Amino acid sequence: MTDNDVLAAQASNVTKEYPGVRALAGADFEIRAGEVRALLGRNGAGKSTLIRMLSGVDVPDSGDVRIGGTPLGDGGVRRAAELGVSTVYQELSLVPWMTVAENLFLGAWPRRGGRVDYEGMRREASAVFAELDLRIDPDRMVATLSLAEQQLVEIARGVRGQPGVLILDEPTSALAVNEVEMVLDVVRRIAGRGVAVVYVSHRLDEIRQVAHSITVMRDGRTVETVPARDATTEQIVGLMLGGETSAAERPATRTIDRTRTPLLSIRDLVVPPKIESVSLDLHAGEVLGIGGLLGAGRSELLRAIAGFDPPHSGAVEVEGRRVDRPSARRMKELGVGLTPENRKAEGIVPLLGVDENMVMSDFRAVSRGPAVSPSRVRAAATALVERLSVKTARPETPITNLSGGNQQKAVIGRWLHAGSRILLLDEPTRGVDVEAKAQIYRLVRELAAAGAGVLFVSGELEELPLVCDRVVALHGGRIRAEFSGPDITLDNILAATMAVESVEH
Amino acid sequence: MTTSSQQTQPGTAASPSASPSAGTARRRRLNEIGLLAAIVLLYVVLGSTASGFLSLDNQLGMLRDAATIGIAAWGVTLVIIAGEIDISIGPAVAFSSVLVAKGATAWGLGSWGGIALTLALGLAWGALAGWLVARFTVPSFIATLGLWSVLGGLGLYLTDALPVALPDNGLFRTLGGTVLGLPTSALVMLVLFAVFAYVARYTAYGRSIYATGGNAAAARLAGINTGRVKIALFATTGLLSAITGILLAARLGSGNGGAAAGLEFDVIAAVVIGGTLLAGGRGSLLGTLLGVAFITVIANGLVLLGVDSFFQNVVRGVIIVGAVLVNVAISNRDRAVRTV
Amino acid sequence: MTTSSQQTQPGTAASPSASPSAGTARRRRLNEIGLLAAIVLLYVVLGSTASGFLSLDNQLGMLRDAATIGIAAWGVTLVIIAGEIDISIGPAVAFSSVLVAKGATAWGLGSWGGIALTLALGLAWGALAGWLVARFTVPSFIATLGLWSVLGGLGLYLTDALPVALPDNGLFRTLGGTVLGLPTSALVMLVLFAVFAYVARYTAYGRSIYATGGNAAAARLAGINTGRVKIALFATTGLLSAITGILLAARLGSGNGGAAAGLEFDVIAAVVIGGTLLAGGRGSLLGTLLGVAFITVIANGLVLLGVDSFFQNVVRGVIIVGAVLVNVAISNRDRAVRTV
Amino acid sequence: GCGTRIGEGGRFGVVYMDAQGYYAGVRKGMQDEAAEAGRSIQLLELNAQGDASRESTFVDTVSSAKVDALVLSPVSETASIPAIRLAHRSGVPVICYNTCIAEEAAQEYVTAFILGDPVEFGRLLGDAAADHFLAEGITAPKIGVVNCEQVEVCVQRRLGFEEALFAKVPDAEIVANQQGSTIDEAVNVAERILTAHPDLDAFFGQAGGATLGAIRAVQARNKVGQTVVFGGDMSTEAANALVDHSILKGNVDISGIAVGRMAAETAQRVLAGDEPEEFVLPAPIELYTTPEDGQEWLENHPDGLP
Ligand SMILES: Nc1ncnc2c1ncn2[C@@H]1O[C@H](COP(=O)(O)OP(=O)(O)OP(=O)(O)O)[C@@H](O)[C@H]1O
Ligand SMILES: Nc1ncnc2c1ncn2[C@@H]1O[C@H](COP(=O)(O)OP(=O)(O)OP(=O)(O)O)[C@@H](O)[C@H]1O
Ligand SMILES: [Mg+2]
Ligand SMILES: [Mg+2]
Repeated sequence: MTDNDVLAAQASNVTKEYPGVRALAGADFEIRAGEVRALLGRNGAGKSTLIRMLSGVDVPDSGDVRIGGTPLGDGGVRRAAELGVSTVYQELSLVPWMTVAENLFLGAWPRRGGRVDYEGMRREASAVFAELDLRIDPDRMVATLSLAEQQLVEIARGVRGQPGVLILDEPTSALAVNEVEMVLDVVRRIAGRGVAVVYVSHRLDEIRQVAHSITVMRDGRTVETVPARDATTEQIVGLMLGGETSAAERPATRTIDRTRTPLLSIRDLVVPPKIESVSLDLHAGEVLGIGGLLGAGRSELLRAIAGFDPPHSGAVEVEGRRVDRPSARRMKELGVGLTPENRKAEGIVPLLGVDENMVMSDFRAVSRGPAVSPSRVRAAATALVERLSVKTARPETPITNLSGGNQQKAVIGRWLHAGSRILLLDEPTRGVDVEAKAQIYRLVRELAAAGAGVLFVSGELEELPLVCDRVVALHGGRIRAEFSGPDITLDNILAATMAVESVEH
Repeated sequence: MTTSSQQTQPGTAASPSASPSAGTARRRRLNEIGLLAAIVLLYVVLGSTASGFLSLDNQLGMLRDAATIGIAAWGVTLVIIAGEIDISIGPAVAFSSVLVAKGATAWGLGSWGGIALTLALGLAWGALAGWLVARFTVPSFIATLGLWSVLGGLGLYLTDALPVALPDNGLFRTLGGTVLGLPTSALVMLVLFAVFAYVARYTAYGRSIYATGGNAAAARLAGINTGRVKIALFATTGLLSAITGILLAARLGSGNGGAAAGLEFDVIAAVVIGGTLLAGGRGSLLGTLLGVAFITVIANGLVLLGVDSFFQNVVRGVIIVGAVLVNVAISNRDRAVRTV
Repeated sequence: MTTSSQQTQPGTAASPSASPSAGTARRRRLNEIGLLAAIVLLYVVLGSTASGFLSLDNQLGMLRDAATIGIAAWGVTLVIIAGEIDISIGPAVAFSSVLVAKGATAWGLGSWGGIALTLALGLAWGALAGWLVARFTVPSFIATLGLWSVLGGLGLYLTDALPVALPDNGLFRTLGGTVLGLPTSALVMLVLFAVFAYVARYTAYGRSIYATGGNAAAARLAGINTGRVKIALFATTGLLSAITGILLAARLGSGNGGAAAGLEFDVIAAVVIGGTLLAGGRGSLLGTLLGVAFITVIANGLVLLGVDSFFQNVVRGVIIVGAVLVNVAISNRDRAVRTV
Repeated sequence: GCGTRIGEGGRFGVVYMDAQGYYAGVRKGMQDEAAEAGRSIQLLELNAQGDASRESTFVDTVSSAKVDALVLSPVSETASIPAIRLAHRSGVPVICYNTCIAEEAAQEYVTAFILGDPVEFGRLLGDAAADHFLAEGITAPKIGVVNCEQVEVCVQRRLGFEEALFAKVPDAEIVANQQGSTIDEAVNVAERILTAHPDLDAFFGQAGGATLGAIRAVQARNKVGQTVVFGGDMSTEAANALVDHSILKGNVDISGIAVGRMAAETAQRVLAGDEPEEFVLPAPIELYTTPEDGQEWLENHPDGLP
């Protein structure tokens, strides 16, 4: 165990440039053993880049990285690991067709007599899980785990090697409240053992729960480090934005005409295995939040409504007319648009420009006769970029050059282009920074005000009150409760999604 | 407001100052310009060293050779852009040449009937392969390997490896000969090039192909029927193979089950040399056109220089890998996408 | 506490009740059991319809035939598991047979010298291809297509397509003959199978291959040198091609630049029929062993049943696609990951 | 009946060297002969497509299945020896046609060799070509060869051709010799030869594909009347060209059907214990030069099998 006065990890005046982007511009960072340090900053502030430097994935252009006093040099991941750095990266990095145990020891499989020792590996894996109080069968294929379980396996892997520095890059962005609790618990325990923990997250309240201090990054620099306990939201957001504030506020309550035929009506929809029976109405001008634990089946519900997973039974009605066999194509024609929860894997088309990414939902609208007209594409894209305030140099810039929040706006723009009036937004703010989140809330409210109906799904239940007119809680495949107006509080939603008994009668 | 925050945001969107899309386009053009330069260089070198290279006859002959690769290459370009592959071209062309000859003679359909039958069947087996790929997620390498084996076997089986004579009439003479002094097959190639370049660039279908190859899941969620796109793509290459087979039969005066052996590799090489990503999502027909020209000129030059016909394969292998290396180098420099 | 929260947690961790890992293993075994059943069925059918099929000689002959596909297939299985492909096997085998013959005779290295030279060069060109793939991200299809063309051309060029006689000595007679009543090549195949099965399952290198194919980025972050893994893999298939070439030369008494044409497709077909995912990350050597057996038995049966040799290609194409269809169906049912 | 397995009524293993129509004639000859002899013989066939390893696999299989005879056109003089030795040692009588293995080994393992002598083949054609040039008054003809010299017989065909030609027309010159064994290859090669030598007087096509390819190239390049073709292997197309007589002036053929008949007959004699005394059984070599020859061939071969 390291002495409390020794710096567990240190980066001084580190710079890093990627083609066309200055990701780090002289960042300084220090962390001591036993400390939990949160790293905060907007999308693209350089958090992940700094972490890549600390864990040896990339070498800085200039500056110095030391682990436990020893310079890392260009020793790479292996050297960093030897020095006791263990990292859980932002993107899931498990091998799907290997067992949990093998993933836990990826690249460092225990050997006996020269051969991989599966028995020992299984034993050690069980021990690690037992210690973290996790119940995951080490023999399961990772591909059969839920996203949350996969994330927990990754964290277990990070903890396994008795690291001196544990780095967690947004470990909770895919997790629901109770699982977040498990992660925070693990972090506290690890820190208690004297491990230095670097914790990246966009969720302020969980940072307050677990971190000792917060380092804010902006434009590739570390701006300031403040004690976590005293930091106010305004202060932190101010540091992140460099002066301006744009914290999201509770929207003004609007009256929604519920006497008219709803835009979308779901009756007794059954989508095995998760959705047992769901009915709901979505009116024009309404933002309807769907609360639920991770794995409650909200994504499945949205996909079924959009026609991607055919429901087992039940009815879908659009503006009062029943849709007999909802196919993806039919639902799109009826004005339903779904933005997926996994933006990178299912949302954007990386090699294409922002313009193409938006107009791909409807080429006819930008065609002249049979031909797609470049000038119309440009016009349509420019209009959307303006309407959504997508921050991009030009409409034809490759979408991968945009920050996560702006990519998300472009994906939403895709459905505005198609003229969709019923928007199904699945985790539209996942992995998006505070400011971009506020912009997305505002955008959603504006779209609703313009007559659209929005189903809004988020794992961060605390954002539902900020954007929804009404919230239903999904649990056990059914809608268990409904809240509107001032009743939309985190406590209420949480209670409905977790403590089943209290709601059911 | 967003406007103000836009000014403050640094790295991501605003700063890659020299507009990145312009950069991409420039780099992509770099690849095409490089290829063009290489072709010009080949012309200069071969023109001064290989006797007869610059003669009109030889130039027209090269155009005709190019057609054999090119027509199928237009379709395969789109297939590869969509993230798939088609290795069935050679046997499909040979089998088509047999079909048209048999149809026009032994099966008594007449010349037009034989042609129609061949085109229809080409479309059909292509669509079948596409259906296996789209509906059952059979890897396209395997689906078209199956076609490769089946069509190659059928072409020889139906004919006992004997050439099947075509009727000697004006239609086939025209198809195998020239129109306005240009080889008919070259004309067909150029017309189809225009059609495919237009389709790829200016139709919803063409744009859907790029989206499908770039990210199939996203394309599907955006309402693009990627399954139908794939079926259409493979049906198209089936049709193009049939066209190539008909033109080849007309040129040879007979259908031959063993013809066009290894053509699939030339076609894929031309497409990839032309800068189309084997992983899908990116590529252009202009690039493929240059790739076809490059391969044709080299093949022609090697023969005229009297290079041993076996050694030509060695040269060709080195050139394919070399050209792709250059492409990879160019497009790697261009990539801002992260790897981790 | 975590314990309590875990109890309240519904779907994710606890509920997929009938342990899915058991399910996966069972399904994977299903594929292998299916293949085994198919082979047994073939034996019953052919044993009762094709005279001579069950004779000891024929069984030993099949073992020897299997070796030609099998030895290379072990290496290609690992290459495909790592997410790459190698289509150079056929020409590489032919060229190796030429090398060993030339080395042992014309180049005066003696029999052992010729063998050593061939093995060393096989390793070298494989490593070269692997280096292009690992270092320059040339797609492996292209890198090995280049090898295919270069080695195929060289083999014929060096020999003018004429066979190069091997010295007629005990060493080559043994290699081309039998040891303890079993064909030597079959023995080599079986020994190598044991080695490869062990390496794949029980060595860090073997597990690194699965990790590389399953998620290359993750493997790299875990400190696995995926570049080195790939170079080693292609070097291995180069070596295995060389071994196959030497055994083939010993069997034919000469090196032949045109031998083993199309072998690469048989090898890939065997691997894929054996259940290895063409997309990488998943597969087993046992599956490949069964795939090799399946293909060999069918080829043998078709001959003994007197099926036209061209038509055999048709049958084979249908069977490859059919087998892969079944595999895809089995593993799709099993997949928890959605494809959208 | 149900009880008998396929092939129990007697069977031959047959190897065709590559994918040429000639071998379809051989098969027909064998089947005709067997049918006339009142036997239903099953043929286990392989088209080796020029690949010695494929041939070896097949010969192993049929040897261990103990076919009644192996009738083959070996892919190679040397590379085919081990397979044939195995067949011989397995007690399967081996009969070569068209090609065979090296002399010494052949004497040991092969019962009979049905051969249309390739040198003679070339000589006949060279002679016909020489006569043509002399009749046309061309004393120094330029000749392009489209070859199939990846097989050894083709080399011998050229040697015979040159021998006969130079004997009568000493100033003749072979200006190009390139490989083009399949018709599509051959057209390309022939066209390129015409590009390099626009004043070419004649093509010598060493086999069927080469000959037809050369004819098409002359047509495509509008050299009809200037460049003529002498070639090998009859087919419906070649016969038609001969009838037309504007390009193809002479064609030499060893009838596949005749060879097949001889092979089947020899095999049955061997099985009956009546081994032929001569090792080499000469197959008839036919020279066709006139339109009438072509017409006659067409009438005798309505199904086009040579
Ligand atoms: N490998 C790379 N190639 C090119 N640009 C990169 C690469 N990695 C990061 N960048 C760029 O560097 C900048 C900083 O990115 P980084 O991932 O560190 O941000 P972050 O603070 O982690 O953001 P987020 O909150 O979205 O995870 C961004 O503009 C990003 O696009
Ligand atoms: N084994 C897996 N492999 C890949 N992705 C998975 C896997 N399991 C879950 N996911 C992804 O993670 C998401 C969340 O997982 P889960 O199935 O638990 O939630 P869900 O049913 O979508 O519920 P909700 O949307 O309410 O969180 C899924 O929608 C899916 O996209
Ligand atoms: Mg990050
Ligand atoms: Mg979800």
